[in-house]
Amino acid sequence: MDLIGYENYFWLSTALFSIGILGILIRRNMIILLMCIEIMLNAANLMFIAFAYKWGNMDGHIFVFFSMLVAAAEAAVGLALMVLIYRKFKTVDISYLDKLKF
Amino acid sequence: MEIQNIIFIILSALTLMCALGVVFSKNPIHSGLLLVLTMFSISGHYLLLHAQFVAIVNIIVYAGAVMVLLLFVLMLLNLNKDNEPQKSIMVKIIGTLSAGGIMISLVAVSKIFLVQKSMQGRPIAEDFGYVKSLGALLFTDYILPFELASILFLAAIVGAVFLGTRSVENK
Amino acid sequence: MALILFIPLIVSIICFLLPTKWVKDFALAFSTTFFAYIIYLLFTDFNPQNDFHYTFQNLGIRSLGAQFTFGLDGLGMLMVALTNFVVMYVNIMATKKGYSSRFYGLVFLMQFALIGVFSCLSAFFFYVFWELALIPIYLILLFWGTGKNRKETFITFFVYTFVGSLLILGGFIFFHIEAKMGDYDGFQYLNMVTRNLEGYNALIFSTLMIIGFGVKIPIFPLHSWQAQTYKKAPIEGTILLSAIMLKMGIYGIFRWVLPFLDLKHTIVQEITIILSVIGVLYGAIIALRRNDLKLIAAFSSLSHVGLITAGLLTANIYGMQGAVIQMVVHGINVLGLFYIIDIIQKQTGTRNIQNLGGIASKAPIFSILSLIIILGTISVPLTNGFPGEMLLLFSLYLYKPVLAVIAGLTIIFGAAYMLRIYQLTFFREVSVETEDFKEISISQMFALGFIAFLVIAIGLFPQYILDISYITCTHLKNLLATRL
Amino acid sequence: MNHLLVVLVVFSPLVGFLINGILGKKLPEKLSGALGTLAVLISFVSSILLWNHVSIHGGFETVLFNWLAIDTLVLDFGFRVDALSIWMMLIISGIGTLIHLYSIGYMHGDKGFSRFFAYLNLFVFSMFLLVMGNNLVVLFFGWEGVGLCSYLLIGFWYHNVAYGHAARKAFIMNRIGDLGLLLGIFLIFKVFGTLHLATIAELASANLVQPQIINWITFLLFIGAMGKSAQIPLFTWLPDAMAGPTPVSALIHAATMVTAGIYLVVRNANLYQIATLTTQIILIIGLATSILAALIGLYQNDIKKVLAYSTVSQLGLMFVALGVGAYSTAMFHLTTHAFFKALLFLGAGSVIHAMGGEQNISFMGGLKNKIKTTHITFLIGTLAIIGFPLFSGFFSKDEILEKVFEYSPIAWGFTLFSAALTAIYMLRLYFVVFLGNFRGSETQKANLHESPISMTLPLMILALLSLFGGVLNLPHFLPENMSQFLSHWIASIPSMQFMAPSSHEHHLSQTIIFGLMGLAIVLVLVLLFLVYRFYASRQFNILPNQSRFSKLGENKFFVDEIYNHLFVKQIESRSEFLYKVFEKKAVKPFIMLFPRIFGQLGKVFQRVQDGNVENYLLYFVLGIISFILLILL
Repeated sequence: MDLIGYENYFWLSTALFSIGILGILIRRNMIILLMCIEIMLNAANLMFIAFAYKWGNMDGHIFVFFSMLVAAAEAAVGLALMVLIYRKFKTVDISYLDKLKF
Repeated sequence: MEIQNIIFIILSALTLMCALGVVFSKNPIHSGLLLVLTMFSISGHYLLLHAQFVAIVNIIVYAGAVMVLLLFVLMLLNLNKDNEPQKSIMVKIIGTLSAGGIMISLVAVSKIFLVQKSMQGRPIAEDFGYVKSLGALLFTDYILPFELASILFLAAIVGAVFLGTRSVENK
Repeated sequence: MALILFIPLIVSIICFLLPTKWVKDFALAFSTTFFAYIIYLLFTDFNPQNDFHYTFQNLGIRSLGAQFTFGLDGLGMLMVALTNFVVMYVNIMATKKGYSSRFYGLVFLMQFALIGVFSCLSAFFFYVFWELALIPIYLILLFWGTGKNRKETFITFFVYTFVGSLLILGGFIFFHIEAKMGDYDGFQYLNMVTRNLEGYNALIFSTLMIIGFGVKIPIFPLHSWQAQTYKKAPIEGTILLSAIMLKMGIYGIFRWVLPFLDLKHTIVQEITIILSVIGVLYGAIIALRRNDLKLIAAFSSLSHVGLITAGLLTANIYGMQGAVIQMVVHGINVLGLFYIIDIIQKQTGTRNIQNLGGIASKAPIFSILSLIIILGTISVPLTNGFPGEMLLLFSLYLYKPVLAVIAGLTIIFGAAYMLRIYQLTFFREVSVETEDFKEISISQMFALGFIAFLVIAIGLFPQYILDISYITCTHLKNLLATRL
Repeated sequence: MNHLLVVLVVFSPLVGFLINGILGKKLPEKLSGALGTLAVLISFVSSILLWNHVSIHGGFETVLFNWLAIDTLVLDFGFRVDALSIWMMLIISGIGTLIHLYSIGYMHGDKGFSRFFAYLNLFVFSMFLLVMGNNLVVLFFGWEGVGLCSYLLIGFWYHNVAYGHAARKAFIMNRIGDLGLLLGIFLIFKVFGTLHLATIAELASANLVQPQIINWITFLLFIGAMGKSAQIPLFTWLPDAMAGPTPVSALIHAATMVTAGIYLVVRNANLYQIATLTTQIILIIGLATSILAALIGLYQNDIKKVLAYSTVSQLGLMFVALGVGAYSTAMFHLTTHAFFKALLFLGAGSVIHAMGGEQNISFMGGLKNKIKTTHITFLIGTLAIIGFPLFSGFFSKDEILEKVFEYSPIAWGFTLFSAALTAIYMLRLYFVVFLGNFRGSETQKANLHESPISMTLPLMILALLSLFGGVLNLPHFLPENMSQFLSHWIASIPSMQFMAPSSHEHHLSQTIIFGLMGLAIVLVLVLLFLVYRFYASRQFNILPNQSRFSKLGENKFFVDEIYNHLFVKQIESRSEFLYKVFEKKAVKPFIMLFPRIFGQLGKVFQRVQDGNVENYLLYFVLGIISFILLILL
């Protein structure tokens, strides 16, 4: 029996994704949140690769490639924002960011 | 038991443990470092799945560039265990429940939509996952998204630089 | 004929771009030409025997069944003519007030939307135009309105009509689903009339639609936006609201409610008729004692329109024809009424009839023209108000004699409040405010005289208008007869 | 040719109206008046020509154009000229011409001279529509048209607020009647499927419709007639209508417009023939009106008011005649009344003119020698109205009495009482105004003068008519070719043959008829004597009224006040209530309830939007979960 089937990778990636969500929900440090987002992205990437392997189709790789690009861009802008926020509020605690209301 | 399966189990365990560590570690620095480990183990999975190029890119981009950036920021902001904000226990419980809920629903979805259908895989080609074949795909079928991605990068660079310089001016 | 529809849009854009100096002449010249063109079409090119004219359908979202279908039948053509008439008068009235170019742009945008409403044969785009018509009028009210708390009033108006519109959209979707219209062409009027709903579905549909349209008309308990909005709106806005936007609601009932009525279950119809009749009386009684000319006009409008709605919903041929002619006539008369109010307000600076008086001796021609228009509104025979009111009352009488008696009281009350304002403003001794009242200028005489001419002409020859809408009404009557 | 004549009759006043109305003040006074008079004169001449035609060939119809046609509701703008309408046309145009002529003198120097003639011409035009319309809708055009002209003319001197009120009152009360008429028209169309008068008459004779429905129809039409002819309960506008210039009172509120109700009933006599219940109502209302108005008339001191109440009373008498089914008798009294009441009003106008605008009779007296022509003509009018033997009023009133007696002796008693009251108040008026000493101011005395010829000429013509008008319908005991001309004339309309007098089948014996006539003559003579004695002993002065009853009479039995309290005040307070309380405190809050509910809901859900990103994240995740579950389930 081959464990390296899409099924097992599905469980793995689901678990990773849930861990990412968990992190987002229980942590307040914005940088940790960013990290958790990366975990979730990676869970999705993993799924792509697993299915690409399953179907013998390399389109999935391309998608992962692009999602990495986006993640990189996001990290760059996101971190720049975070530095800015820290300078302004002197904290990275998202519960202080409650100005987003009417 | 084949060697691949053993590697899979070990890697999976490592991935999950590291990911949990990212979430639960008190010190942001530790989180960052554990995330790097997670990335490495995921790259291991990629290798198992014959995605060599992606595995390498993953290490270079994520573990290399992004994570270094993250850690750099962490250290720049001088964040450590002492001033790490904590949530109330209630929020933590709700969060855990929600995350569990997501997991259960995803599992349920997969049980219903994926597993029930018999999915006959296809054998992989000789050059599956090679840089050459990936490149051929990227520069033929996906040339437009590729170019758009470069524009996105440009925008991201401009954005990051702009944000950085504004803050200097403010001071 | 996409020309009729899209020219106002183009003109609207041009108006937005033109400098204020030139825009008013341009607007006036264009709207007069366009009105003349429509009248020319109406009497030469337009053949009332045919079903729909100037149709085209080529654009649209086919997968939604929402095709961009247009066509004008007698009813639509009359309404388009009325729209152009009203817009022309709005431009005439606006000339001396120094409005900026965006006012004219909004007016023509409104015209575009209104023509769209009156010519659209697709429920989907009907709704689009219906909503589009709301935007310019709201902006006109907001930019040029007066009075305290006006923003609140106008937001009330906006919310009211917007909720009404949503109900209409809901009604259309409900119909689409329940009547099992196909995906393709499912929102086409001509396809929709071939189906009908029955039982509760029909009741739900007609309730949704009647409330939706009823807000704009307005039918009795939904009228509370009306008086204050009329009062605080600029007079051009009031005219657009009362002379033409109100007709949108009646037209909506005509085109989108009547053909889908289930004549076996008439409870909604009955309740609406009763409410409308209550509105007739209610508006008239309130108007008896008000002193603000605009308020009186608003409540009289409530009263007149209630009669139209009630007569229309009796769904017999007299009611329909009466409603058509009364829609046109009410448009003309209410326009005339507000024009008079505008002239008085501009010259004296007040709208309170207690402070006015003696205008008849200062401006005899103005007072005679006003008298003709006022006689039209109280539907003295051989003025334009009479044939419509007679037909509507007759249709109500055939429906339920008691209702005709109650609604008929409007004949008495209408005369009472209209003659009251006529007496208090034009008769009596000259007051402080009217001491310097001057006879109206030649151009105003022309403008007002044309309305007075129409009042008499339509009263003498109502058949011309009835002929235009005859086929529409007959079709509708036959359609309803098949449902019984 | 006939078509042209009909057009000429109807539209020459309209042309007069247009010329006078549009050119207005640019015309010199003489020309304006001449034009107005000429317009009506043309109608009169054309009417005479038409009369000639009708008497030879019978009635005819002519249609101008189709006014409105929807399915079976086809309404032509058409005219019907038959014995009945030509009779009315002659009265209208004949008396109209005289009154126009009179107005030239009376309105001399008024600022609104041309406007006055324009309105008068418009009135004549509307009146022609009323009597000549071949269907009920054209009749209704005229019906409302005359109401409108009446409004304009009563409020002619618009500076006066009270006059304006009177005008409005007249119009609104008329409109109450109009509503009844309109509903009657609807019912007729519903029942008969046509509004063509001749067809209705035919169908009605066929007796196909239930009597109850006919009763309804006739009653609704009668409501219209009540409004226009000032019967109880809609009579209070007519005395107030005296605010208008006196020629208006003579033309509109005595001779023509107010008789439109009579015309309407006679025109639909075929329906009223069947409607037994309605005719009884008409009889009762006619009697009550006649007596009440006469009682009020006894105590009025305004010369025009007295005449106004007299008109109401006389109209009541005509309705009594209609109520007993004596249609041609009513038409006869209508005709003679038009003569002598127009005469009286014009005479009163001449008196007022002489007195420089004074209308109160307590300041008059002794005018006998000052204004001779007026005096003589007024005397003839008075004698005619009280039914002095051989004057026109004598014949018409006697015929009514006879017909009523035939119907019911009790009703006859009341009618006789009303006739006696008429004699009393008219004689009182005459004595107080023309006999005794002058009681006005010195300036008035100095300025007393006879009116110009344009005013006295109509007076004289009308006096002649009042004297000899009786020959139109001489009693039936005279040889057949001499008597009952009018009845025969109207009965020449095919559908109205039932009106033909038939002396052979008479229920009453000759003795009773002569007895009744003798009684009436004696009554008039006795009253003449008594009233003369009464006023002669007081130097023809008006007595200060003391008794409680006279207070009632002076205050018109408080009918106006009662109406005011019962209806006007009620509706006005409703209006205030609805606007200030109901509209603002009930309707608006009720509608505003919905926004408020949503507002409150919004406040609840606002807490959710607290701006805290972590909470947003939580909701976001919960949303995803529920969304997935929704798909799954």
